[in-house]
Amino acid sequence: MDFTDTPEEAAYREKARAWLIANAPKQGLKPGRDHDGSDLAEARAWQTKKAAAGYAQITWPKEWGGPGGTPIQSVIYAQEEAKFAVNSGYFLIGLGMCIPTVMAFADEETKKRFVGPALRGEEIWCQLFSEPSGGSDAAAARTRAVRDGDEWVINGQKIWTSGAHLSDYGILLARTDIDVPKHKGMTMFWIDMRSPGVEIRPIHQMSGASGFNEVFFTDMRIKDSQRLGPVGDGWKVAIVTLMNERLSVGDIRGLDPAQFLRLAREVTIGGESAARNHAFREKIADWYVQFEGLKHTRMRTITSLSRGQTPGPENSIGKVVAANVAQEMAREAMEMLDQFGIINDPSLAPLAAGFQNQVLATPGNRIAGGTDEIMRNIIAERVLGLPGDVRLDKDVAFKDIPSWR
Amino acid sequence: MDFTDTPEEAAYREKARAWLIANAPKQGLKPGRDHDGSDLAEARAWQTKKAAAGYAQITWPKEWGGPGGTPIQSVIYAQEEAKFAVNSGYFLIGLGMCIPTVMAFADEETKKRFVGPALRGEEIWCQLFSEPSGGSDAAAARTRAVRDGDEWVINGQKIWTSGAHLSDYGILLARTDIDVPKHKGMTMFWIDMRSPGVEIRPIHQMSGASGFNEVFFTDMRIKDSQRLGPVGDGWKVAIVTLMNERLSVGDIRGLDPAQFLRLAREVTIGGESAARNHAFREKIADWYVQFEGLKHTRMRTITSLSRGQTPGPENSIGKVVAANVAQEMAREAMEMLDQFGIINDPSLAPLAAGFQNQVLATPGNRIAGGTDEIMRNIIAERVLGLPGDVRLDKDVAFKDIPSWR
Amino acid sequence: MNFDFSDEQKQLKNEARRFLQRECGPERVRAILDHPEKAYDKELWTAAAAQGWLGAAIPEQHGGLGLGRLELCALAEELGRALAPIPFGSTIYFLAEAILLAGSETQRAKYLPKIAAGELIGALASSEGPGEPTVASLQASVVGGKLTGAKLPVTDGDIANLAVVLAKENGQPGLFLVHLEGPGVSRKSLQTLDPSRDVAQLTFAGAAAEPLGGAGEGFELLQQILDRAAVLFAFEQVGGADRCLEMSKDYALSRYAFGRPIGSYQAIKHKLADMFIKNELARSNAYYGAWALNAGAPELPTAAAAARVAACDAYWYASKENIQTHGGIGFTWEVDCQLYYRRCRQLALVAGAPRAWKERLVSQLERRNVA
Amino acid sequence: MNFDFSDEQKQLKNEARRFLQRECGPERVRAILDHPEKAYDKELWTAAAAQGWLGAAIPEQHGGLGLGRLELCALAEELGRALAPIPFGSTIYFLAEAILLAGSETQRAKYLPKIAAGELIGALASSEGPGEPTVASLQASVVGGKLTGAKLPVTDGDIANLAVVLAKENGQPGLFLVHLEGPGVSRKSLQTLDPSRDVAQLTFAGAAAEPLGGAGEGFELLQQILDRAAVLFAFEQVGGADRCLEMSKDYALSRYAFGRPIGSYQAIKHKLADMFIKNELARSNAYYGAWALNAGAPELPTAAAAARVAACDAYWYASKENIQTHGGIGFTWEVDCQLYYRRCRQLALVAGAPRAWKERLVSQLERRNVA
Repeated sequence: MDFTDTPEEAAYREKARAWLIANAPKQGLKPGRDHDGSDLAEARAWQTKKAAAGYAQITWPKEWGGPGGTPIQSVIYAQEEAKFAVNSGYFLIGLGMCIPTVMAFADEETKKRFVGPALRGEEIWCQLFSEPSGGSDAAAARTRAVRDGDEWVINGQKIWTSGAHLSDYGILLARTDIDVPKHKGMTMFWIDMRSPGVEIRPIHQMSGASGFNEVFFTDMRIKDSQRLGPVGDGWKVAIVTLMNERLSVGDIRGLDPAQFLRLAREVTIGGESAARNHAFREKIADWYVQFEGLKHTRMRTITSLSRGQTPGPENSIGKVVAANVAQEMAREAMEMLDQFGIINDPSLAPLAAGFQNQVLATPGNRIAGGTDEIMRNIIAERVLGLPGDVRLDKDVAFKDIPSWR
Repeated sequence: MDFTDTPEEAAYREKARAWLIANAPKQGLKPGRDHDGSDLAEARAWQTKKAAAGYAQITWPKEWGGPGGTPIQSVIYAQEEAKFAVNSGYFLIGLGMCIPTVMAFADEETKKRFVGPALRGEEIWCQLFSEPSGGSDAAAARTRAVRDGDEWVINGQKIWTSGAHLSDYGILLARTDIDVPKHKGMTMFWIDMRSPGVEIRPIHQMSGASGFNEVFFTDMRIKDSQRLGPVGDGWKVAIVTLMNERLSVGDIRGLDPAQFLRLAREVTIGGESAARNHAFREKIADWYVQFEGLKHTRMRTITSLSRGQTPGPENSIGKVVAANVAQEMAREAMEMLDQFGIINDPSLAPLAAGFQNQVLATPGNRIAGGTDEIMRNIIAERVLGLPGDVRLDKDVAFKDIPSWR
Repeated sequence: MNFDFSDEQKQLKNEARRFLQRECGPERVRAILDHPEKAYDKELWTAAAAQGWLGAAIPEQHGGLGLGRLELCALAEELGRALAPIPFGSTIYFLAEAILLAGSETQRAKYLPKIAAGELIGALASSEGPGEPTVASLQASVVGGKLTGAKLPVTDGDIANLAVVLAKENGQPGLFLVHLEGPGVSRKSLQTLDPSRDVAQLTFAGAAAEPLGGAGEGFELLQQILDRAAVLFAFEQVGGADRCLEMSKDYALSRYAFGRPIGSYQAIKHKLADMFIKNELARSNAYYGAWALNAGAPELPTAAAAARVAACDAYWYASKENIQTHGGIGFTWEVDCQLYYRRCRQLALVAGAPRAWKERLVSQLERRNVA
Repeated sequence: MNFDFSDEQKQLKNEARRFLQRECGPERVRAILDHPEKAYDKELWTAAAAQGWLGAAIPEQHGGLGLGRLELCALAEELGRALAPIPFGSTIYFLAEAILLAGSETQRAKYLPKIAAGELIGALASSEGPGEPTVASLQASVVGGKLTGAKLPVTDGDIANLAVVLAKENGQPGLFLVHLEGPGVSRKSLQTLDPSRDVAQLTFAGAAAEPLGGAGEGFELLQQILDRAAVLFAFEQVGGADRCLEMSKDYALSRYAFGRPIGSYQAIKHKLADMFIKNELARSNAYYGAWALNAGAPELPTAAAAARVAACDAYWYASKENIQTHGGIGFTWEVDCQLYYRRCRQLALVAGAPRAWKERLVSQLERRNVA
């Protein structure tokens, strides 16, 4: 057990740092970037540079344009890059989920066509799984794909498609048979987001952000060669995609307990610094321990990866813990300020209203990418081996499953 | 809305108080009585006295030996009695649940035989519903009652029977038909706990107490006239019993937040009184608000009762809240004392080790009389009208329902 | 003993609910939320005055209906449930209560009839920045009847005519009534987490200030006003929290996942049961506060603190878990969950953060323990 | 970077688990719990010495195996999992660590071999009553090499041969080694919430005391010993908490209600998921603490505090919800749930309550922030 770099790791870190200093833009991007597209050109340029230097998708083999590095190198680079004001967020879904799915299920020609441009940030991908009537139930897709000769005709609607408005391509889970049980009647395709028959509408979130979209399909026609995997095997393909999601080790976003402590030192309660108040101090300790626990849990996962083991869904704990702690911490920070806490003008509120914005953003963090409840189900079923819920929709033809009252 | 007595209520309170001063024993019983039977003789004498003076079962009509009083009078008397060291606990289950069931389903002769002696504390009753394989599922009773002419032969086992070792009679839920679905094959009886074929074994609890029992039946024979309600209607009768349980408005037992505050004033942390520590102060406030909320919720229930309305299962919130707060409060109190908190010798530990004992007792409070989980189910289903759980045991013959892996 | 509203009070409440269902749907709240230039719903404010709500607890001799505080509590619950975007709390719980508590006979006669008629909007200006104001931190000061200083945030500060201001005079903290339309007053709108309610910064540069209550009593009177307001706001919070539970329940019954309603899953059932538990605890504490407020009982400080702490906790849980129960759709701008989440934050801070009330509650318990 | 035990360490751990499954089943724990006259399991203690566990982290020159602290952490997890009723923590985490930290070469040479051989049982005597000892509250004192005062509670105080005692000398707090079998020492067993472990009051009336470490360094050294012990106890706690989760899972899979396993209900599934979450957070914090301890890193005070806070929280949740998952049967004397619940309480207090560690953790963060 060693939380410090080996000599080889230290050397890699030094090399990466030197490269970043030489190449990362000097001017910082705005903090709390919300992937609104305003910095897309810079982000693309940065991704191209990274790919050329062998710092994009560090664990990918040389064959696919990566440097064939180790998971630990990937972590080291990420730690160092985080100190610079660059944004790689636009490419996460494409490189972390869509392209690995393409790599696993497309023909050689298709792979050759798409892997490179995605790696270099030239093309952005999105993942079209969720639907309005589905919610936590991704297998409830109702978007229909009907075969017409060598083509498929797509009609339906997707929702919560992150980055659809900026994407060039997407992978689409569609229903190709409604007379078999739900998990058996789906097929996966890749699509061109600029095809006729695709309409993208941004979703206005309560936090003000709008990175998610609704995507409508009206008689969109695609070739059968765009199919990923056999007809009817869409759910199996989707599981591969979602497994890749779980492997991508994300960072905790938002303010941390140390920043709460910093705020407390600036606020006076009853003539005394809020940082002296033991009620806050106990909470800071509780939150810190949870954040640290998550950080070290991710490190344990990376150790597994670097030993060639497949990490389990243990990583599911990250989102549940981080989102809930972030929400409670933000509420406490607001309330520490007393009446003043309601102000979210960044020029007036401490930390540029960071905690106030976090109050508004965290309800979404507890939902997007799997609700708290679904994450606990996953832990209970896949980690602990407890039985699945009683399913009334398993052996029924899809068309006979009730969806709304 | 008025939280003070009306003139009539004040007069009743005055009368009750005067009677209590004149009649309640001068010597206090030991605190934290655990119904171990050691004070049973005194308790019986007290119950007899109460019944004669019209202070037992105050809302019962004169016909059944009560004074025909109001629910509010009942509360007033209970408030005043609580200031004296008397114990009415032995008779709660009999008078609150069993006798009302007898009143509702037995013939006139049986009612006449049992109501008076129970009221006067001469006879104690217990309720024989739970079984080892049943747990939260009271309708899973496996104890068999097989008809033999004008008699029934009982074989099986009950568990968690509160006070069985001190009881003269009991009401017994038994399975009379295993070929119909579980809710339809049961029948209710009253039984003499001293019949041949009844064996009672106390259950040793982790807290050291043993007020619960296992009760074994081996070829116990009872008369068909001991049947309460029709054959096969046992579950309907049981629901009446359990409804009466819900109506009996219980008090929160154990130490309260004010006592925690008192303890904090005696303990010094880092040179300062623990009572000055804001972490404790916030928690005390949180607990106090919950205890007060429960107290006033009970008062709202009593107001409903006194207006002739049937209070709903809202009272189910009481046990969940009180047991969980009591457990956390006890843990905090232990930890306030630092290393010393582990000592539970009543001559050394503050408040006669009250909080340490509460750490040991509260896990039971969260289970007995319905687990936290069952209480939340009850609230969700009966108060909020949410759907019941998916039931795999509803339309299946009882004998075909799996019970253990 | 009687722990419920009377039939007449319930009838008033039911009428208010029906009225607000008609006149104050979510679209009316959104009309303020989505338009920063609109500070409140004027039409609804006029209607509330016409209903007699503004004068409900104002004595008949001063143009009110002379009902009790219980009636005001009943109305508050409905206003909270409907998220009414009007300066009701600022005007009634703060200004009217301050005048009833500390005003001279002249001040009562001068201001109360106007309040009852809907001609006067009030505000409470105590805060001057992050954290609670204290004797040591208080900067606003009155010299020769003229007020100087800045107050922020002031709820309804953009639209109020008359503010209760905490300021020092001769080094002594006092309360003052200040006409905000007079000279020496400037206002600046502030951006907050709940744009369906108005908040401003008030800057005073020699504004005329008339004393309200005795010199040096500023913090004591302020606390008494907050005690009263805490109970009334608690009813608004209970009303909002109950509406969140209803929304969650309705959604959980109609939304299906994996072939059955999400309300049939224990994760959702128990979440809603916990909402119910917290709401009931908040309601019961609020009732006790209402009694203490109405009866002028010495238990008011404790009862008000308990009512506020329980109400803040319940509304927070209900409004955030209401979003969670709705899933992704609950997080969109178009769905009403956000309106309650925002208002929950506004109500938790407008009369001081719950943290401060917990401290006050325990102080009261200590006093009682000693006595 | 490497955030896991090595294969050799895992092998040691697996062997320890198999050994303890054989030699330390619940019946061995109950043999102590049910018999107040028995303070510990002597046979197991001898066996632990024979396995080399007592000397695992003691240098070879002093009769130990000279392994690192990581090996000790691996053993601690298994001992905690098995609820081993032996004075391992008192002897190894407290006494041996104290001597390794502050002992002179003579003291090391004199005591460490005996500890490794299982000939010496240790104890830490710092507490003198409710609350944490402070410079101001400390009463025990040493004059002319003789100790006077009372210490309670002292874990393993009935059976220890050598205690590390916090006392004042010339008004300066220091640590002292005191032979408990010498004159001037009396012991009295104390009744505690976890009778499977021994606790006593020690009264000293002129007992011989030899200084351990420098004069005036008592509290500083005590805190360093506690930092080390906190990490090791955290592994015992993680071991116990994980066993609780396993018990709950096994029961939830085999127990049926309403025709299906209780583990198929979300109320139970999510409870067990929460146990898993807390246990993983505790384990990850403990690993970081183990690294800091083993590497002698300056992060140890923060890492130890985080490990202890997370471990106390996880074990409390796991041990209480394990009872809850079992329902009524889990609350009986015969079922083993209670053993973990009691031990959870013992471990949460033996090295100081988590509350104090939270304070220490935040103090460390403040120091880091300033630096």
